[in-house]
Amino acid sequence: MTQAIDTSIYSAVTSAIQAEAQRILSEGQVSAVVGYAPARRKGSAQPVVITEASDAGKLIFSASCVNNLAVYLTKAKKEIPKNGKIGIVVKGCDLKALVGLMGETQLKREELHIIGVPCAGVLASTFQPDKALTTETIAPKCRECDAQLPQGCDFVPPQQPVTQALEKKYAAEIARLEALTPAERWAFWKEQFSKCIKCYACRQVCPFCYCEQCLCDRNKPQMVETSPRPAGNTAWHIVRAMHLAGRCAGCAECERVCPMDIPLNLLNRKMAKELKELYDYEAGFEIKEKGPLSSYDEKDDQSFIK
Amino acid sequence: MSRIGVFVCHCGENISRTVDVERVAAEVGKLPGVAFSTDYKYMCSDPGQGLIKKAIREQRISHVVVAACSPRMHEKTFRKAVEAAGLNPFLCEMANIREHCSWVHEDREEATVKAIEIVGMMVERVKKNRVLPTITVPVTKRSLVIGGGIAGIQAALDIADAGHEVVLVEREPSIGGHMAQLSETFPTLDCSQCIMTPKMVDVANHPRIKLYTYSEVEHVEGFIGNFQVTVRKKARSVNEDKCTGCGVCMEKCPIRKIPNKFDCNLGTRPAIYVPFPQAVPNTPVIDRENCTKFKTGKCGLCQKVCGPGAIDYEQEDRLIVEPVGAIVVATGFDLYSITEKPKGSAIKGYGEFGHGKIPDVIDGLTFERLASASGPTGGKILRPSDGREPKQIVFIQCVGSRAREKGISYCSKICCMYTAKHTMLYHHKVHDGQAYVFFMDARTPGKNYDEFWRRSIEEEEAVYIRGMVSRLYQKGNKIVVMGSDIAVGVQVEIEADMVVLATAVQPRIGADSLAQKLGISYDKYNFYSEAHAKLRPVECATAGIYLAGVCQGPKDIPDAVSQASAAAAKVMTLFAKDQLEREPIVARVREASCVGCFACKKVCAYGAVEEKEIRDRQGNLIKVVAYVNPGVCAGCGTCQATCPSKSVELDGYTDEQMVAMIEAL
Amino acid sequence: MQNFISEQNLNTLLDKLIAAGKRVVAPRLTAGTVLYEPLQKAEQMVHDELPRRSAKETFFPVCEDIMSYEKEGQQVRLTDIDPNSFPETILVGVRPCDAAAVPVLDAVFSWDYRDEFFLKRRDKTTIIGLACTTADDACFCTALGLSPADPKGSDLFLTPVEGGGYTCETFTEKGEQFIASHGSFFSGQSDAKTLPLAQPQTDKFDLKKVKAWLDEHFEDPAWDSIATRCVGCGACAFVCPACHCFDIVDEGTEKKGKRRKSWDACGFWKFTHHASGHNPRDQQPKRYRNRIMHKFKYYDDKFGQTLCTGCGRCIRICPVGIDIAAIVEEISKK
Amino acid sequence: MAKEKVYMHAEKQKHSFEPKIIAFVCTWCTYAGADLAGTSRMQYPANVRVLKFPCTGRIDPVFILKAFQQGADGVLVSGCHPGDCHYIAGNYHARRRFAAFRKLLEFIGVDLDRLQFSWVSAAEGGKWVEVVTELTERVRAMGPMNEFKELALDEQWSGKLDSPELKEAYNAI
Repeated sequence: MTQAIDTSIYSAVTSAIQAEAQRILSEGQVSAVVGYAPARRKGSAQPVVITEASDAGKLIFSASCVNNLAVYLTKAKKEIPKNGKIGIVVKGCDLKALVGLMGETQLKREELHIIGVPCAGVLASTFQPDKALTTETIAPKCRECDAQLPQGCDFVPPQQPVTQALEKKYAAEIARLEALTPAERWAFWKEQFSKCIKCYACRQVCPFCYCEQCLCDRNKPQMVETSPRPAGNTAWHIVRAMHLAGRCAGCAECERVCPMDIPLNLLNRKMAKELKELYDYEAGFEIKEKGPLSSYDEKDDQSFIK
Repeated sequence: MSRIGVFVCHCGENISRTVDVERVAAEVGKLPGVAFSTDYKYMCSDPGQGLIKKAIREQRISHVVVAACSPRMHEKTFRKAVEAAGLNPFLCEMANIREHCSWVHEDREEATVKAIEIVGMMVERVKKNRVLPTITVPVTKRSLVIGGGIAGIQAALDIADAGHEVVLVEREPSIGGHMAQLSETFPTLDCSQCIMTPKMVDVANHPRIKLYTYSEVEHVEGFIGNFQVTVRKKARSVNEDKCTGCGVCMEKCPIRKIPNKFDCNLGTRPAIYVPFPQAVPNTPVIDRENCTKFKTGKCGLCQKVCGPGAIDYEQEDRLIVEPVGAIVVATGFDLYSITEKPKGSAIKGYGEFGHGKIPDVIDGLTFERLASASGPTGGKILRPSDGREPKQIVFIQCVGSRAREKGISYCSKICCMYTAKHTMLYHHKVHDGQAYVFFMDARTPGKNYDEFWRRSIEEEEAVYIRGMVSRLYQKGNKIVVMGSDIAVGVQVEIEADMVVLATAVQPRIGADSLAQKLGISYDKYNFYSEAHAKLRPVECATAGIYLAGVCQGPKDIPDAVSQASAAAAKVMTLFAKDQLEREPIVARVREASCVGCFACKKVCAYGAVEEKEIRDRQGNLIKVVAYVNPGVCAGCGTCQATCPSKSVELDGYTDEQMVAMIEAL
Repeated sequence: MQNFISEQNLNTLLDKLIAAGKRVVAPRLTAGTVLYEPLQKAEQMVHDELPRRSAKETFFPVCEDIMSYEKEGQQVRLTDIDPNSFPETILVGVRPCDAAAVPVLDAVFSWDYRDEFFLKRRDKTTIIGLACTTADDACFCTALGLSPADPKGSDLFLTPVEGGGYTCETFTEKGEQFIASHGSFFSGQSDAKTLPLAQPQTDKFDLKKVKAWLDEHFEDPAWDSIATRCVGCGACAFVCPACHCFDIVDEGTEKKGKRRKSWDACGFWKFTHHASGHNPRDQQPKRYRNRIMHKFKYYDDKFGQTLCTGCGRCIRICPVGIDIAAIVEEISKK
Repeated sequence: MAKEKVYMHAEKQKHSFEPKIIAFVCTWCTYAGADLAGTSRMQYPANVRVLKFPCTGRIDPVFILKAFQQGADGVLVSGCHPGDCHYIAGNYHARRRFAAFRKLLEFIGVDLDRLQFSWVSAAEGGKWVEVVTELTERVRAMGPMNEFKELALDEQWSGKLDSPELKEAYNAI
């Protein structure tokens, strides 16, 4: 049964974000604030970079503030002026990505002013941004969120999100696929990957795809076929999932932005699940110097090795 | 366009018996890029190699594939041949059609088809091979030796005698280490000081040894052949250039009751002191913690009595940078103290033996000081508590060692022998005394070692009891030792006057932090790890750093000296050439696409990856990228497989080469 | 006058065409997403949803082979693709915004170089348009002078009527021929009223004014504020009915492989990346500027048309909410 | 005993399908182990093609993917036993990497019976023979790995060609 999700705190959160942005910009603590602003379509929001305190009133937080803004701070995005400290508005899931980027020496904590958002959830898709947030329209990642209140930020509005336990869709879907035969799983992914048109939206929004030259854009040697055909598409998504294994923080932006509705986050969640089981690793709010695939333990499982 | 030459070997009949070599040569000759292909009876023979050289010259061959045995057998042979003909040796590859084909298959057709495919793979690979110039690294022919015990002294003397400068750094005010504390040494019972002090003097007088005592290694940068070592020379408060070592300052110092660490706190020393009379250098140091001048600002007596005016209260620590090409680590050991648990130690104490509580329960090193002619008792075995001669003495072996449940599972190796020695020294000095030894096993491999041990029982009348001591307590003037004799199966109780514990040998406290400065690895006990337990026992995995003595694992004096000389030999091998040459199979970073995530650095076991700043012409920092030091890189390629953007490539095993092989299938 | 077809007749006709070996392409559900794809059965056709990708791939495939090569010894064997082998296709249920883009594509693919791959496929395709009954606030065809009932680009155009079925108009010889060959499925005039059509809200843009501003403002701070947020994916170009840039790559091994032509997008960093390493469009706003310039200025300069039909797809799918309608409206007000 | 006999005196059997097996091995342990199998004249199926790497740490998961795409029916990755790595820890890193990668492939629908990992030391010629023989026989029984091959021929609908000649030319590739 569809139930509404309580997002009543978002207007108070919006005011708090505006006040904080106004303060840090006017006090000269930061050179810019990356946040969300409303756009033309009803209920819509889009990423915005403000550099003037007088623009702080443009910032909002709503259920259509889906983007993980961490992507704007990575090397792959050179457009944001990175002079001095930058303010950024993050949900708990986005903050995990920031933390991951710090562990990979892409960001320095002292160069950020992090405005954390108490979050009750956001929309799964913004094709229709004016939809109300309900148990139907909420993003699947929010159904299994453990980070409604970001920790370790410079500022978090005091509001407490009202949350309710929802069925974990990724876990259920992973379990469903795991129960299939390899041939059935292959058929499932083949159909999904065949839709892919290699628009690379998944890569471009991913905070961890910060490589200035993607391995898959290489042609000497060509590790992955670039043309949008089933073979190259499959290779691309396998390689991407592997590169994100142990790094992905679970913002699920890849899946949200996929114009072909490929359930990409399933791959990332599956890998996260395996790495949790194998090496007790999970993305979180604590900066870790080494990820599970850049470290080892002499006693690691090797039951699969003859 | 490459002009590849393929040379198929019959290996007598080893290959041609199962593989149709003529057909292999003919089929491979049709592959795109192959300009010449032939077969020959013995390709590795002189005429065979001549065939290759001739083809390179006459057929303008640009790349070579030799289809023969395993590259582990003859890769070097053929690469040399190719080089002799003017090609870069790394443009030659071997296709293994013997070990991996003709010898393991019987069906001629199958084996021939497989051989053609194997050669085809190598043809595609060699097309992508690049000219790799030999890597040369300049070598600074000076060495650093850390630790002035017998191992460090030996290594320093050997290297210096070979004509190279040595910087010897010792933490204590004098070199000598533990060996200087010993009385007599097994298995010959020669006086330790008699054989040690001349070597110490040699060090002091050696024109090529620069000695820093009362100094520590602060910081190490660089790599094999090119280290920059920062040494902290602690303030001695005595000007070494002016001091003549007359000793008047020590005589006049009013503070006299400071326990002497060199004598295991059995004797005392003044606040300005040399640790022992034969110290090298014979320059005192002021113990600022105990000196009245430093504590209250008054006194200053030593300065007043010092003729040459060497006393300098204002002296400060100095940091000195020494460029060196190699480092020998010889930091030695500490005895596991069962009274004072070292900070952070995972080892559980042995409270039951009363060490630290019962004054006449002492460790082996303390016994050495008691037995030493230069010790606090002048060589008489006397009880620390009342100065009486002990008539019944109990030695307990394996205290700490080989006790997994207490945290140390290794054998300390020297205790069996020194305990045997102690029983002898005791017997020599206390003729009417009786020595008992509780032991688990006697481990006496070594030249004249077992004979020595037997002598302690057979001639020197020590009573060996196989079993453990369960309890020990003070009863009036005596120490009651209760244990079991498992050989006979009875409980034993001895009323002893003194108990000597053979406590475990362990690495110096702080060995781990030095290892981190050096970038070398260490085990869970903090013993430094050698590069290979059997075949590279004196080298660290980090190139240019070598190990000597107990810092690598428990050993006795001859072993420590042997390892020190071996380490010195390794250093001399390194110094034999002006340039360090190495196989150019090393990783290289493509700075243009490196995003500086340093995943490579995280997985590099050799510390070969450094951070490099890229700046524009105005000097503004553009980005920080990885840099692989070719002098340090071992060429495993783990970095490349880890790099998300494939911005680091292992020469000789590039993605292009490996993918070309896969695509040839 | 045969200008009506019932829903049932349409389905029967399509099934008959499919059975006859014709390729019938229409909106249908594929792995959870509505796309223009070949039907196996007429009933698969989805009538009330704008497909996620446009209909352009019928003539301009996502990826197609244009040649294959094989090396044998020192010889190389090349095999060309024969454009005559392209299948005859009925593209049905095409939205006006998708159909209107077809003449726009025709212009560029037959201009200085006649692209046989596009033109042959185009030639072999009959386009049956379908009027829209729904629209959302991303739709803006009306702002560009088109409408939910605009037959531009269609050979045949269907408009749904009350009580089911469609009125049908022909606009080309191909359309007339189609009715002539399948006359039995069509009937005479019905008096049924057409269903209420969709009414996108946006007012008509003053495209002259937009172009005039673009003519003068290649360099302008506005580009930064418009597109700093752009993350540089190709989603907008790939769902666009009018974008037509493509890349040609050789894929395969040393021994054999293919030359392939596939969609490309000006949003990609790689799009203008030179072999030297230099990139004239080194920042994302410059790349996005090209998208707007191409659509509302360059294409107009060359072909007198706008390279946008207002389908709103790029607005809906943009990961960072870039709204081309809002941008053009803003420019028109400058 | 019986097992060894099979390897040493393998009766020549003709099979309708001979799988293509690609082995990625490290040079110090497994390559040397395979050499030892040769010098000991052990016999094993001729299906395996060996690619030598300095260390298992160098083996990129993409190579495994590439091998399947290039038509491998089975893939073997083999290196030094834990603790024996010539490069200290390359095999430890590889172990984690492949533990993760095989889970990913399994999730995508690759039958893991086609992907074998092993530690074969320079002294284990016999183990090399055992590993290669077992994998070859298992994969032979499974039949060809068609998934990637079919995928390589698959096209988006709009790029598909129907002419029989072209199809034939295509299938040949």
